Amino acid sequence: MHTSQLIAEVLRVLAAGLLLISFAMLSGRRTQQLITLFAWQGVLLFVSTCLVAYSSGLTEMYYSAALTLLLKVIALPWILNRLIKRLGAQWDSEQLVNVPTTMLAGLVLVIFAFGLAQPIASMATTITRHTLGIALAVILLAFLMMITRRKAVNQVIGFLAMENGLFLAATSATYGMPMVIELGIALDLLVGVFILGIFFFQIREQFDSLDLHNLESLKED
Amino acid sequence: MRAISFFRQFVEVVLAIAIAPLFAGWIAQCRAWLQNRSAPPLLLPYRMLRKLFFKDVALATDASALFRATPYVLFGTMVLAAAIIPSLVTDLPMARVADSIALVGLFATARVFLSLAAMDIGTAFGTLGARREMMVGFLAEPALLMVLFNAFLLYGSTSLPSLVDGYRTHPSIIDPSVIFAAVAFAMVALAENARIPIDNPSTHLELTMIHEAMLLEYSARHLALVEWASSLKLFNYACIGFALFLPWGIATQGSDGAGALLIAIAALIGKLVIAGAALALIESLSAKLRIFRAPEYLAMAFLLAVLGLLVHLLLGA
Amino acid sequence: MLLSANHWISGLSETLAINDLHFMLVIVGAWTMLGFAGFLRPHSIRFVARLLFPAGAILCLGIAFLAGLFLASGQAPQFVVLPLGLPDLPFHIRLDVLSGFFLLLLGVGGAGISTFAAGYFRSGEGTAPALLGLEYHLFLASMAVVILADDAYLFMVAWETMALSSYFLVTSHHRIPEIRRAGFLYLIMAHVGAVCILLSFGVLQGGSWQFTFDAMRSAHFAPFWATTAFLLALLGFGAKAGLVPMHVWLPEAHPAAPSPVSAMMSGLMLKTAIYGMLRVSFDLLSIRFWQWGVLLLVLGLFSALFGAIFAAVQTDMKRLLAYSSIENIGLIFAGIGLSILFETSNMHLFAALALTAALLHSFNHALFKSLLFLTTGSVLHATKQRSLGKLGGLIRRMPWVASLALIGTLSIAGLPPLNGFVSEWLLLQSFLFTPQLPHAFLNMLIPLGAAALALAVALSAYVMVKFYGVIFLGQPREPSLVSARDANWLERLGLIWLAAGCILVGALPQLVLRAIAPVTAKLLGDTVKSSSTFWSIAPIAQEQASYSGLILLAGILSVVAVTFVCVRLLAHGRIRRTDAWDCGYPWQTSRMQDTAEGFGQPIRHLFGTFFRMERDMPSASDTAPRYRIYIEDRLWRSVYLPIARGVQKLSDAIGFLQGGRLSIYLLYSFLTLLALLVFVL
Amino acid sequence: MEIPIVLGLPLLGAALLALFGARRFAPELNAGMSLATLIAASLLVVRVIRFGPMLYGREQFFVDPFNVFLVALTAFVGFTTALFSRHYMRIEEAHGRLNPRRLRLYHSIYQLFMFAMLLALLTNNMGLLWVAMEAATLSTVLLVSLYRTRASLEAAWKYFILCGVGIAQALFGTILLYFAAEKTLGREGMTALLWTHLNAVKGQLEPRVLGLAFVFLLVGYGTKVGLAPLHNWLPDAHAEGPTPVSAVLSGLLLNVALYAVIRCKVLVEGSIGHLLPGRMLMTFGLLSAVLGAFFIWRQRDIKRLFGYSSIEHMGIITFAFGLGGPIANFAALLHMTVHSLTKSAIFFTAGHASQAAGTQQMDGIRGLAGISPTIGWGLMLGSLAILGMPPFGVFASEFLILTTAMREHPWTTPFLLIALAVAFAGIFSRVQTMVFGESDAPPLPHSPALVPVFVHLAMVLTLGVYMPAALAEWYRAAARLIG
Repeated sequence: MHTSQLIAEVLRVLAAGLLLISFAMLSGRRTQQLITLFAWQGVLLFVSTCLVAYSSGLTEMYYSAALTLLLKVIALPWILNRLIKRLGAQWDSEQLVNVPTTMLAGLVLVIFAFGLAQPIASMATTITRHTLGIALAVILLAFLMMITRRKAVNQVIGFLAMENGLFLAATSATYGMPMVIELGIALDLLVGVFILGIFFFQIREQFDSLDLHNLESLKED
Repeated sequence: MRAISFFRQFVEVVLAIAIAPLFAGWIAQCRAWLQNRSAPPLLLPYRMLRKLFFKDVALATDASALFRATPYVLFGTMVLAAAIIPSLVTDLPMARVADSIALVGLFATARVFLSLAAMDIGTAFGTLGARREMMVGFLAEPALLMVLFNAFLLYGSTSLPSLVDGYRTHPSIIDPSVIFAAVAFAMVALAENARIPIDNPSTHLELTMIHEAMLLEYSARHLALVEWASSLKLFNYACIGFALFLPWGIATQGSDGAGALLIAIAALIGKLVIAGAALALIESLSAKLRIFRAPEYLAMAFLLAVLGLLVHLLLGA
Repeated sequence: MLLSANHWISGLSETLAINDLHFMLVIVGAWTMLGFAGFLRPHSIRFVARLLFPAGAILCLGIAFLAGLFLASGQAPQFVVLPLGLPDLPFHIRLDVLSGFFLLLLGVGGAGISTFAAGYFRSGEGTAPALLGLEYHLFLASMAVVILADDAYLFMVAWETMALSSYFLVTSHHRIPEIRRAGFLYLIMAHVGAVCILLSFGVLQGGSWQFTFDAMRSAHFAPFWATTAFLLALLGFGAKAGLVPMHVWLPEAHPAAPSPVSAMMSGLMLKTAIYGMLRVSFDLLSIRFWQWGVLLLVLGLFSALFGAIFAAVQTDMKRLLAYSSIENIGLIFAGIGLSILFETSNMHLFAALALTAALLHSFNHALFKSLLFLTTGSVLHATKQRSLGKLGGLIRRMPWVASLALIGTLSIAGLPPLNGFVSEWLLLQSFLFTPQLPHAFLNMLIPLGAAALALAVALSAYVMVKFYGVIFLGQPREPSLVSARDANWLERLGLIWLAAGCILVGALPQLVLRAIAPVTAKLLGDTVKSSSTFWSIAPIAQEQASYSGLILLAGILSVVAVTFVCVRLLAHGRIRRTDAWDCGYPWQTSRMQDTAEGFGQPIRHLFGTFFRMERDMPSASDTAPRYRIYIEDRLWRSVYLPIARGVQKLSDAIGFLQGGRLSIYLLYSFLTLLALLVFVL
Repeated sequence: MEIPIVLGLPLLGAALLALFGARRFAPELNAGMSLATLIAASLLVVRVIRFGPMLYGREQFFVDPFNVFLVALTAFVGFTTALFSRHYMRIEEAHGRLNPRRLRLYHSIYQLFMFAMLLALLTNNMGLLWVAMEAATLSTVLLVSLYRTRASLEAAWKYFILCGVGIAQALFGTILLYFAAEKTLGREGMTALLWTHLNAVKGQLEPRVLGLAFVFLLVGYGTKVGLAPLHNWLPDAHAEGPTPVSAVLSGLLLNVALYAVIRCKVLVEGSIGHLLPGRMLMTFGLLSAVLGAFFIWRQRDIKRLFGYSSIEHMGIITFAFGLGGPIANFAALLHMTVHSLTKSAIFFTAGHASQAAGTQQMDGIRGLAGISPTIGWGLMLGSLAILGMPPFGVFASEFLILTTAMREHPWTTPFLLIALAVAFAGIFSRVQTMVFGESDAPPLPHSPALVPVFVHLAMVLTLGVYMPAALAEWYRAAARLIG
């Protein structure tokens, strides 16, 4: 049982890493950098999923780990990078709220998330149960990031980060969802990103910018 | 219902029709005396009527049937009113047909018809008179009703004869509310019969007159009927007053026979003489109000009457 | 003849095992059929108006006849359950004495109005004939169903259908913006009122799916809930009846509608509100607290005064009548309130007296108000004028309408021996014979109420003299009026029917009182004694008060006749036509007559506090001096505009929620999420 | 056997239309496929009526009284909308707002959308339900942005982000649900996400987890229902998308989302009791109804107006579900039906009205009754129906809801009263001026295809005065199911 202890330690570290990356994204300035961070999140997820799979001995977890690797580490970052290169949007990125405030809010959120997840985590039998709080925190942080960003691309990245959080939650709470669901989710995600791609270009050709304040004309006046 | 009561009813009505102009004449005479003018003869009203009846009617070109029917309606309603009011006797068959609320209704009918007739020709003064008449009416009528209510609350009936009977059978001590009622009634009576301070029967100064303004277009027999009707109205009011406040001498249910009737007639004439003099006195002493003041005067009467009711409920009951 | 008919009906009923109610449902169905039949030839006014409307009138007579039979025969209530409506809540229909009386009213009034309408509607006016016919007959049918309904759902359905059909009738000239506005105001008030009634039923319901009136009767409520239900019902039905302060729609909608519709709304539809109020407060909620009575009494009397005062200053003939409707509704509500007051202090006889007065007045109002609205319709058609300032002298151009309108005028003014007087007489009686009520201040209230009542009645006489005098008497105020033509024969027939009703009920009120007696007997367990003789009524006791319209009428007529004959015999009948004298003023123009504004002047002078007035006075040097005055209801500014503004403000205020910024939207959902999480934490 | 057909036909249609969507017969093909789906659905209904609830495909799919009538409704409105769009989209193309490529996209996505919704309704698997909802979102995003105008892109973008994020919350909720279920049901056989199984064991599920899960599910799916304050995407999407899309959004998608919420509520209630979820739904419902009403008051764009009206009505339905109990649930289900029928009909007429007037701004629309009686009266009757005027069915449900609310939670009735009154004033004043009055617009060159409108309204009318026994039975059974 020594190894499992070790694995649990590692998993916790990885989870902490994920949280760290989320904070980095929250404060991150450049789109390019955000995408890189997102890719790293994917990597961490992949590793932790593999470990969970190993320790729990569930083969299907390997599949979902592979799926993560394909989708979140390779495919999506690649697509996004091409996108922003094509759109020339890799540099600009600024926030609505200044960084320290965001950080502070993020901190509060993390505490809240832990408090929320504590009782549930205690019920979980999985080796990774303590990371449930972190997963929730990642989700909420991604949410916060989406709120504070003004660029369409960055919002999308936030959205994807949220998916990461969900995935983490799934693995940590319940060794992942049934395979069918995993596939469905992945498919939806992929389609979503494609649609986003299409969107970006349309938005660009309509508004010749991805700045969201162009998208504020529909309102009650 | 016995034949005798129908007979008395008949006597009463005929008497009313007969002596109403005389009453008017008497008041005119008293006024003349009080204003030390030389008085017109007492029977002048009758002569006037006779003269008018035999003149030709000069009718406005576009006078409608309503205009021509009105004098008869006026006269009819007043005669009916006279039949309801116990001026001589109390067992009146007609009193069962219409109680005193209906009596007020009859007066209202007369007023409405007169006003409509006044508007019919479409002259400036006719319409003006009609408006003022209705204005007086819509305040005087409720006041009169309230006065009557007061009596009703005392004797628990809306038919005047049974009021009188009730009073005669157990002459209660004067109820405090009666005083209010009496004052209110006097005010209403003055207003309703186009007397000073509301109106001046003997003026033809157009801008101040009410009643006369409505009669401007009437002539000959129509005028005669209208005048007769208005004198009947005055007489009726007087009799209502007697019935409500000094019902002595009126022949009540039990007492039939010629004697009672004669006493009643005598009493009535006596009361009329006094009332006429009093009326003349009031008229001579008071000045005519501006037409805008009239509503206030009437509102006062109305309030007094209502006050009487409240007083009755507070103290009486 | 009536007896034979009765036998025939009863025989038929026994053979077919059907009763009056079935016949009535057939009639309701037939109305609907008539309505749709119009679409066979949608644009032919001859087919729709001249054929279908008279048929509808005959059906009205039928339903009145059936209701009369039912009331006369004193049968037990009759039930029918239709396989329609919601599951577990089929349409319950019930005919009892209360509904019987109101159906009688509906039939009698509707017959006259439909006959008139047959002659009234011209082609090329507003809505297509077929649509008009459909709306009209649906309106009739829905009113009948409202009265017959025996469960909350059917009642509400019929109630709203009534509102809807009448709305479309009101807006049949929808190209005029004012009419659209009036219709909108009407419908929104009706809808809010309906929701209030619905909520009242929600309180009254007997439990799950228990929406039948029987279930409500048997249910028990705490005083608080009973009062809540009562107040909600008062709100709802008061809004429909035009009780102040829920009256604002009425003077807008009635004038906007075509005259037969105004007649129908004012004469009949308002009565369904009375019916509803009685049904809920007397039948379902078997009255509980004297406070309800006081509330109704005060509201009613205030409405009466309010209506009369505003009617007196109107310059539009239909608005004037609309306000007079408010007044009459006020009187009816006062009667109901008085009845509740007495009933709760265990004076059943007086309660019955007051209720009788209220019901009789409803009946009379149905007659004379419809009559007057219809005459305004004829005037409108003949002159294209609604403003009193442009009318006058029509008695010479339209003798029929004028003479029939005179009857209506006299009876609405409450003059003996017509019907208006009888109901007001009864109402005064019930005020008058108030014995000592348990509560001291109620005793004070009663005389004040009587005073207000008397004032309102006297004012209505004033109003009606203005109405009749300005429209029909005097000189025509516009040259165009000379070409005015009298009503056609169908219109006359309708008017005659209603006018005859006014005279008949005035002369022989006991005809209606007999129909009312079972109602009061059922609701209050006591009835007024209509006296032994058929010609006179003595509600309490012969020696206390009695009245005989018949003899009074005969008396007046005979005295008039005798006088006439005497004058003709003793004197002569010579007449010389000349110009009007008028104190010898040389020029008589129609502008010299008193105008409607002028006639209202004393009232404005007296009750100035009630109005918001804006005058523009002509200056002395005006070449064409015009005096204009705008009268406005204070309540409108003090109650309704603030509400509208409040809603406007709120909806402006919440605009920021939809600010267009995605981040903010995300923030909303984020905060919602957090809030809910905290909530479950 | 019907289930795969019901699901397969739209997929097939999507594929075919992806190929032939640009052809002239594409609209007919679209309508045809929808008709086929409708027929299949009605067969399914017949089967369910005969043999009662059924499971299919290793329990992955199931039909019970609750979803069967929604399936029928979805297929029906899908079909009528396809009929309507046949004509409408041709006119749009004639006006040059669309080109054949877009039409191809439109047609195939339309079928895909139908498939997604039917899948969401028919699946027994909460995870699959989530996937279907996400798919529905993605497809409608493309439909909303069909015109490629700035406004439509913006609307679609907001729709995508908001609902995407919402859906993500729902996924977390689903995960929590699975987490709770897995304890009692275990991982084997993937039964832990099957609603039927969950429903069977809902008593034993861990309350705290389910409470948490319900919050996420409610926020997630509630966003798609358009509950305030999660509603912001709804008016934009309704106003900027093509009219048929607005019709199916209001008429179907909101219903399906609400269906998902209620499915979850049933499970959660079994574990943590009625109080908490009930109160949450009631609060959301009241808030949406009132906010929706006040937003209605201030609208200028006809489709936005009715979009907000959808928010209001969804609020009322949610409130009714929150009340719970046989009557309120019955009323809520009835209201779902009549609302989707009426609202889609209204959008049809509104679309034609704005085509006739050449603008969606209500100030520009006048005297429709004069231009084209069918449009005018269709709009008038539709609005009266949606405003709860009897004898339309909306009144029936509102009657039951209000009376029940009055009986069980009297404090809520003032809010409902305000909401109804304000909405009435807001909508009717606009509709009146649009339908009545003079108009300077020329009479329509093409006669509007409004058969669907009057079919819908006729059905709503019938539901108001007469409800077929079978339908009532469904409603009752469904109401019992929801508890």
